[in-house]
Amino acid sequence: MSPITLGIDVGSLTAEAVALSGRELIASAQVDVLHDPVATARRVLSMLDETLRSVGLDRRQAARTIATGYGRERVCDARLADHHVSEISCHGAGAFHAPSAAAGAGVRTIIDIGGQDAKVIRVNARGELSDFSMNDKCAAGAGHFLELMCRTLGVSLDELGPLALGASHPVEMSSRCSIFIETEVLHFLQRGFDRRDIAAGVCHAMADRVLSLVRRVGVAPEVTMTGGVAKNVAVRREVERRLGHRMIDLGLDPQLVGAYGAAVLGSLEVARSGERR
Amino acid sequence: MSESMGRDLAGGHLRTWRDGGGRVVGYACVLTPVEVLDAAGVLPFRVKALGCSKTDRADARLSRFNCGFCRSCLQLALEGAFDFLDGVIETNGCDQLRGMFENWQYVAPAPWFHYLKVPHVVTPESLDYLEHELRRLAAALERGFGAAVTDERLIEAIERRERIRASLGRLADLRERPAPAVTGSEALSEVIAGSALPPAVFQELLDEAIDRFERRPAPPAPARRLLLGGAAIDDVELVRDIESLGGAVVADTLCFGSRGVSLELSEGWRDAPVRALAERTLRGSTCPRMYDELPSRLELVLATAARARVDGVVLVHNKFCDVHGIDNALLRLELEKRGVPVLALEREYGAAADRGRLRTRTQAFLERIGGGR
Amino acid sequence: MIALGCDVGSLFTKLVVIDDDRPDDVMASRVLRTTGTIGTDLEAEIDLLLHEARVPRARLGSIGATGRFASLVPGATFVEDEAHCVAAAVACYLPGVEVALHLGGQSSLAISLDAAGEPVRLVRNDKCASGTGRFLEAMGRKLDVGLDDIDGLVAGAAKPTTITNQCVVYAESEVISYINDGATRADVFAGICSSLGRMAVAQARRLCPGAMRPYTLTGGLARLASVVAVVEAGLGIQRRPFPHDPKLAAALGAALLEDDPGHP
Amino acid sequence: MGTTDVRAGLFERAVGLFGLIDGMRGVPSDESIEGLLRLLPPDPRRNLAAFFEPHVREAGVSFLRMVKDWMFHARDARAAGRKVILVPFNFPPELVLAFDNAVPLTSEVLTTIAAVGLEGGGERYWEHMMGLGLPDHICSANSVELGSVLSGIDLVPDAIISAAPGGCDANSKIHELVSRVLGIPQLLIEKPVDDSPEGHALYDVYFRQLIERLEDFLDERLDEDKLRRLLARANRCTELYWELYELHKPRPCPVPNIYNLFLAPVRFCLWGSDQAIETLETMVRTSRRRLEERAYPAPVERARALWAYTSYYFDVNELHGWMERQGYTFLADVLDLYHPRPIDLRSRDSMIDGMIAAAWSYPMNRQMGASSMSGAWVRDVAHGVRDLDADCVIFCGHDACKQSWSVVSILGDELERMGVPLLVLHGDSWLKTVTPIAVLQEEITAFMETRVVGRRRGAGRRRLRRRSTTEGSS
Repeated sequence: MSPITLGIDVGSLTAEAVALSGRELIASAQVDVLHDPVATARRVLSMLDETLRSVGLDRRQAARTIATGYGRERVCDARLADHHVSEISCHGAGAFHAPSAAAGAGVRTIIDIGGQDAKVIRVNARGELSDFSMNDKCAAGAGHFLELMCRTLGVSLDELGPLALGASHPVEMSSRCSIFIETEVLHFLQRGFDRRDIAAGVCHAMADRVLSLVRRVGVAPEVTMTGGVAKNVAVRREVERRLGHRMIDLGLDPQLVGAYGAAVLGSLEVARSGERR
Repeated sequence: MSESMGRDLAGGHLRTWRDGGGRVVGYACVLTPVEVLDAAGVLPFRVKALGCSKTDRADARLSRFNCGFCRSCLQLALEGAFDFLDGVIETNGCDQLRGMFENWQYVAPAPWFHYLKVPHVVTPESLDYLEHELRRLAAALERGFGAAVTDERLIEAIERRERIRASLGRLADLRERPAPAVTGSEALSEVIAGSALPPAVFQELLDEAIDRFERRPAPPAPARRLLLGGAAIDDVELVRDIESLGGAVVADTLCFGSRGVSLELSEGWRDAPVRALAERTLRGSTCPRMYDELPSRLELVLATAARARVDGVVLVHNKFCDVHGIDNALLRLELEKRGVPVLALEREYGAAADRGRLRTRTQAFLERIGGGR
Repeated sequence: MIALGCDVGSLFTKLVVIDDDRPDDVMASRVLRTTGTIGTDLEAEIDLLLHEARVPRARLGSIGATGRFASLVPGATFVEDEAHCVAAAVACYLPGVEVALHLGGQSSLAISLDAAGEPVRLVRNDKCASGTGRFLEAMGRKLDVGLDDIDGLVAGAAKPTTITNQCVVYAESEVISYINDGATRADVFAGICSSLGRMAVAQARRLCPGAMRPYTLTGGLARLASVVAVVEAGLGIQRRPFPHDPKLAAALGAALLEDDPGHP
Repeated sequence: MGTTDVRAGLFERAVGLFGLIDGMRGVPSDESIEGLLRLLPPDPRRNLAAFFEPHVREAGVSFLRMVKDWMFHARDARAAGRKVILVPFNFPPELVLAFDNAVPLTSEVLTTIAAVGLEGGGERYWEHMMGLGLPDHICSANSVELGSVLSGIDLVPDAIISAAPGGCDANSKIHELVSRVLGIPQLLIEKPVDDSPEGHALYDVYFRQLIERLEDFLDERLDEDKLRRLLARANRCTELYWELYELHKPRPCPVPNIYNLFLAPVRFCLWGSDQAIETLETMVRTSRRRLEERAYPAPVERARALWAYTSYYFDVNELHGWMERQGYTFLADVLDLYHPRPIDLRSRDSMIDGMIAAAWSYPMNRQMGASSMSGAWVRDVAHGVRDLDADCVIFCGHDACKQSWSVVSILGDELERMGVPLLVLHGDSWLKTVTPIAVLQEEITAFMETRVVGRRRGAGRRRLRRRSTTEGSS
């Protein structure tokens, strides 16, 4: 069995941990972020350990553990990982080496919309980072914006996408700023607009923000979406329509791509250094 | 009331200068030729706002759409941190700086004030105009502080600054070595300190520092070599942060860093010192406020990058700064076209502002150019 | 006469019932979240409130409506803007106070008022600094800190962080990175309260460029001692505390006002 | 380069829009206006309806035909072997109009046409600029039109006259970037921030050098007779400008709010043309008739507002039209108070001196290009308030306009001393996605009812039923 490598991604809303044997995903775990990244990391790693033990393996067997995400440096300081890599490189590597993606022509553009920030990543033919853009503008472009709108609409994050797909006349949000969009959503609700049309308006506003990021680095096929917002079918479809590219499926939960990429980079490092554990 | 960091950096030297009856005049933009102030026997002090973390007084005058550098300087001014200045020189470095000075003078006028107007284009007529402006500045200093700015005193002042420039050249060489003997943050700290010190004192401290850097064992070669460009940045913390991620800042074109002090005088400048200063300010200045001089700016970055053998260029601008914000975007297009990887960073001016966001971007950039830890 | 004041803001809807012969005695009050169905909910909420105040519907002399969605208040006698209502409440309860700093959920207002309780000058918050109340609430949810225990937490802050982002929604990512740099929740909330307080100070200074006039603080944020302390330190003089829950100030004003017979 | 959503260029779509009104003359009937509006998508239909309101229709049609001619000249320039010169809104177009081989285009006017007349406004072109990596705090006035130019599928000018240096850093840098990326010449003329004789002398040299560079670029000498004929008509425009200016003074103001929106492009596009004269004459004639009839679009003129800088252009119906319906008069925005003076036509030099004086006191150059930004701006606003009997001043707070933002607090303090209330709004004058019009209406209403109308005429007041118990009934 090829060496085991771990990847741990402590983000702003959720934290994920993944164990790979070569490219094969053998275990994964996900928790909501507590207010301290190290505590969060310990919790998600122990959950991963339970799964590993159920298949007769053990976290300590890992040849390399790489941390990424907001809390990556604190996780390394607490010696829960060997070293850390930015979530941008990890999402790039994770998507490029993902099970179904690797088989096809290969991913070149990754649109990652997380809870607190959004990024678009371009990788070269070897899956290495070639360019990236992050939302320096106001936060209307991050997953947090959808979370805010769901509270106002009174729906859960998972219901927002399907609700929006049922829209017949999507409303057009007149503002880019999430403060005003929220007020507008309340206005539309008061005036009895169909909730599906409002939900679609929210998802299109989100797609607008994503596309302005994509324009900064340009798009080259194959394109994929990762991060929590990728699960919103309405946002994904609108971005696909506007870009003229279908999002390829990675054969991997979009939220795990960061941790998966970290583990892949770990295995590449192990392979390069010829280590055998 | 927060002590002006610049004054603290100068520490006791500024106090001894003032205790000895010395006068201090504040300026903000490096277009201001400090030699004219030296020649008038006045200590030039670059107004800065290092470590200013709150801007509530300034936000009542300027708006949140004005850059953090201007708001932080006005905050310290309104808090009285610059009351020790005997006079202030406004330069039309940029629109927002003009607004900052106009508010400063409107609310708390300095005892002596002069407005140095620098053209945005390089033509024979704008050169004549700037020479005339420098003579008006000299006359105003004379009226305000009594010492006549003769050619002899100006030549002497320029020669003293040229010696400092030579030392700064040695410092730059140390920084550009394959295994740099001095870090980017150390080099920037020297230049920043110099902007608040009497020239003779700065020369002495600088040469001592250079000897110290040369004597100490050279650290291992850095993972990646970077050039730091853009401007209105005198935040050593930012450079320290970048370098802690494995990207050594071996060269810079910051206006508060090397660019401001590396401008050369033309041959035979002693024959017409005022004219030479005017020419250096206009033709020599590779500041993005010179709206027809992109070729010379691009050349400076490319030449510096080649000489310092950098792997990538980081261009920084303070949020809301159009002059550098747009220029960085243009330089990025030009450099990336020539295969030079560029990271454009936008940040709020101020202590440890946006630290988390910038570390992620810098680490990703270092990973992109094959570096990082 | 018994009057009801109803302030329908973007975040919360505030209702009060008072008898204006004894305005110091708030007979009943409620605060509820403004949702998409607030228009229909208010019908029942008003009945509930009157029941709590033991006032039959017939004896209710006036319903004053204010706030972003005032038009939705069923059976409103009149609609008046927020500045007028806050000024009226402050003039009634705090004679001699000349400035009201109203720090609401969505926006904040610096209001100067004359002796008759009429607003004279208004300074609204910077657009990007709006949503202060929601920012606090969102941070509370993320770091699981209830709004009521912020003050206790902040008291123990060792090294308050500095929030520099002007877009309040965007400042959340700045807070996350502080947490990930090891800042404690106390430090983070101390930083948030001081940045919100300083925004209010800058707004007050715009209203009174010279010396600060006697002032009070109203709106939801005025409940937080940590924010109040920053404002008082920034302005250099103590505030005159609003005698009731500062979050109800606009609703109280709406209950105290009536149509001026002289002007249709 | 980033991918682009730009499928059709701004200029090209605008030409299509104006094609619809090509045949329109005089005062069209309600039916024909209805027919035209039905052809338009929602955004332009809502906005252009404000141009055809009965009390402004005649001037509206004349104005739209003037802009149409201005655009069609540029459209046909290449075919006619003439060069298209991009001229910023703070530089007089007469200099370009005086050449046979050149046609002027003003990017800010095209951006305004996109905001008013194109579906979705100018946002997609702005997004293209962002795609190139430009920071989001730059000014949309130029960036929308130039975003379309840089998208590669729209009319590209042959050269840019960059006259923003000295008055505006943001636009100076955008012109530099566009001329570099497109590889077209930038004819730069700086406004010295120096009101002294030395400043004027330097500007005089710059202007004359610019004429020589234009002559070289166009391979055509500035013809004195053609210039004299043009500036004679420009002097006629100046006369009409002052007649319209005076007509703003009576209470209630007979000049409809939207005429202020027409006045700006009359100056920036075809000043000194027959079309500009016809539009000005129509505005003066109709305003004079309204003065005699004491016509005012609302029951009472409740407040007269002077806008301190730009205003908002993405919803003309809901700003200029809405203000009129509330009884709020839009007297002028300070960029239209440029105090034109007749030009001495005796010689080539006297005419050039006249154009130099016009450029020196041109919008934005007068205020932000002066030695003291706050000093000059306060002078112009205070004069406008007194001369046009304004009740209040509104600063639109265009978020990218950092020089005006940096000194608006000084303007506020000085106006407060004059007892004139100042409203400071926040938004983007050309992009509706920064602050929606509904929020702006709400803030203007709160300001007017609190500080302007409330103080004087007490309409619809509410009063405190009872002071606190200690002071007895009020």
